[in-house]
Amino acid sequence: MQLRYFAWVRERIGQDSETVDLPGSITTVADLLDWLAARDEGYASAFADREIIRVALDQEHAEHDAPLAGVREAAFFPPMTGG
Amino acid sequence: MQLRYFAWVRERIGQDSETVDLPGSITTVADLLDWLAARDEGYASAFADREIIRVALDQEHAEHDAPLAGVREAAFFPPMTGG
Amino acid sequence: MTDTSTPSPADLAPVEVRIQSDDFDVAAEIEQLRRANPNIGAVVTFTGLCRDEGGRLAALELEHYPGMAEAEITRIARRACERWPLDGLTAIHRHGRIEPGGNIVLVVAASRHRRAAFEAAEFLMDYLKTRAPFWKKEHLKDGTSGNWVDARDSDTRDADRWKA
Amino acid sequence: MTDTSTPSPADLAPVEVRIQSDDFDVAAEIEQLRRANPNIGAVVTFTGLCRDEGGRLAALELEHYPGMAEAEITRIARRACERWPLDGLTAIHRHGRIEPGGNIVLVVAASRHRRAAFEAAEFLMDYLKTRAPFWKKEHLKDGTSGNWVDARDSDTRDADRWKA
Repeated sequence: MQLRYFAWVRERIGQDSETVDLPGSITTVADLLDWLAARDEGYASAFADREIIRVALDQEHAEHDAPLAGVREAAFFPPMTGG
Repeated sequence: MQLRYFAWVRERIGQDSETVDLPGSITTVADLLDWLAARDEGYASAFADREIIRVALDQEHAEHDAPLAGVREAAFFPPMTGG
Repeated sequence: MTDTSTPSPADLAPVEVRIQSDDFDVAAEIEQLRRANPNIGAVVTFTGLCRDEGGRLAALELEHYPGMAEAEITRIARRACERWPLDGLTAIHRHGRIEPGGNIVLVVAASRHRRAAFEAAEFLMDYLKTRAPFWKKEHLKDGTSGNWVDARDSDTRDADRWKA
Repeated sequence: MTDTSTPSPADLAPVEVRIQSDDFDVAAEIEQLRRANPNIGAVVTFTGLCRDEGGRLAALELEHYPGMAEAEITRIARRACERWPLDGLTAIHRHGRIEPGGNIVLVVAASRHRRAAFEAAEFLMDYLKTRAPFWKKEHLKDGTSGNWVDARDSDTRDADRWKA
């Protein structure tokens, strides 16, 4: 699965994208966030305030309980401030 | 007093302005409308549907019961359709 | 808006009102408000155009009450400036003969905040529709001089929305 | 709006969405919608500008999610076209470095009716603020790279107004 990071999530993780092979136990967005946050301090800091993290699956907004089956690209970012 | 007419009020009366000397008995807008409507068929037709006629006294919107004391210019016209 | 403080006249946004037969230039009017204030975050414009009414209409003829037209729109614009935190408010209304596709009226509202700019522009248009002394007569393509356009009840309802 | 009929896709207004680093021209965008339809009576534009924040700000840097930004704004614009009787709807959002006074976002809504044009433009802006994947970082005049701009609760409330 392709992962993409934006704004301060990207800065804290230190890269804007990566490709990962997910263990079979990771079935929802929340699972994926837990799995990533356990990786190192950068990820932990990016996802420390889990509530605030917004998610898009294949470029559409999704909730943290959304399933990952069939998803090619998941993106994580802070609340948007465009406009 | 200077009187001014606009749109179909002007067309029915046949002129866009005139100066009148009002009898002392004419003290409100409604009195003035009655007095004008009694003049001839044109005025009668202009002011037939009295309810719909809008009034401005010295270039500010006014109601039909407004007093005429001190007024220099009174204008009569249909509901506005600008914008 | 729930702003309870009444700003002093000196704090109020500059109001520009013009009644003219000449056309106007939306971009130039926006630019003028922007140049005057580097802290504007939002500019809303409304342009009212002459519709072709399904191809029937040759032109509209706009009659107005000189003097009162400018005074009344200025009164409405000042009220908008008291009600919303604006940085500038411009209203231009044309008179005379206007053909389909032509400009009739322009409102430009500038503010730090987008809600204020939207609401002030809509308020000004709603009141202008029902209170500014202009009247439209239709000239049709078949050569007849059509009717005076009737005022619409929906315009009165739109204006009544703003009564607090 | 209390319109209960759902227009078929073919009846819906043309939607134009662009994500670009280049500046845009409000007058040209208005002109494009006008030319396409001679029965437009009302055009509302919203321009969002970079404020100077009391002189502190050197520039904003706008990051976006390419692909999703265009897709999401298009989804919001299509929803606006289903909800209001529009004749055209354009949204342009810039990315990259933007200095105070510069343009950030433009919405143009055209309709037969002014209420529809106002409401659609405001709806599109409210949803764009909370759903379009853009993020602003401040660069300050004192040379420091400032913070990422925080999302505002008032923007979420503004968007929530439109939930029927």
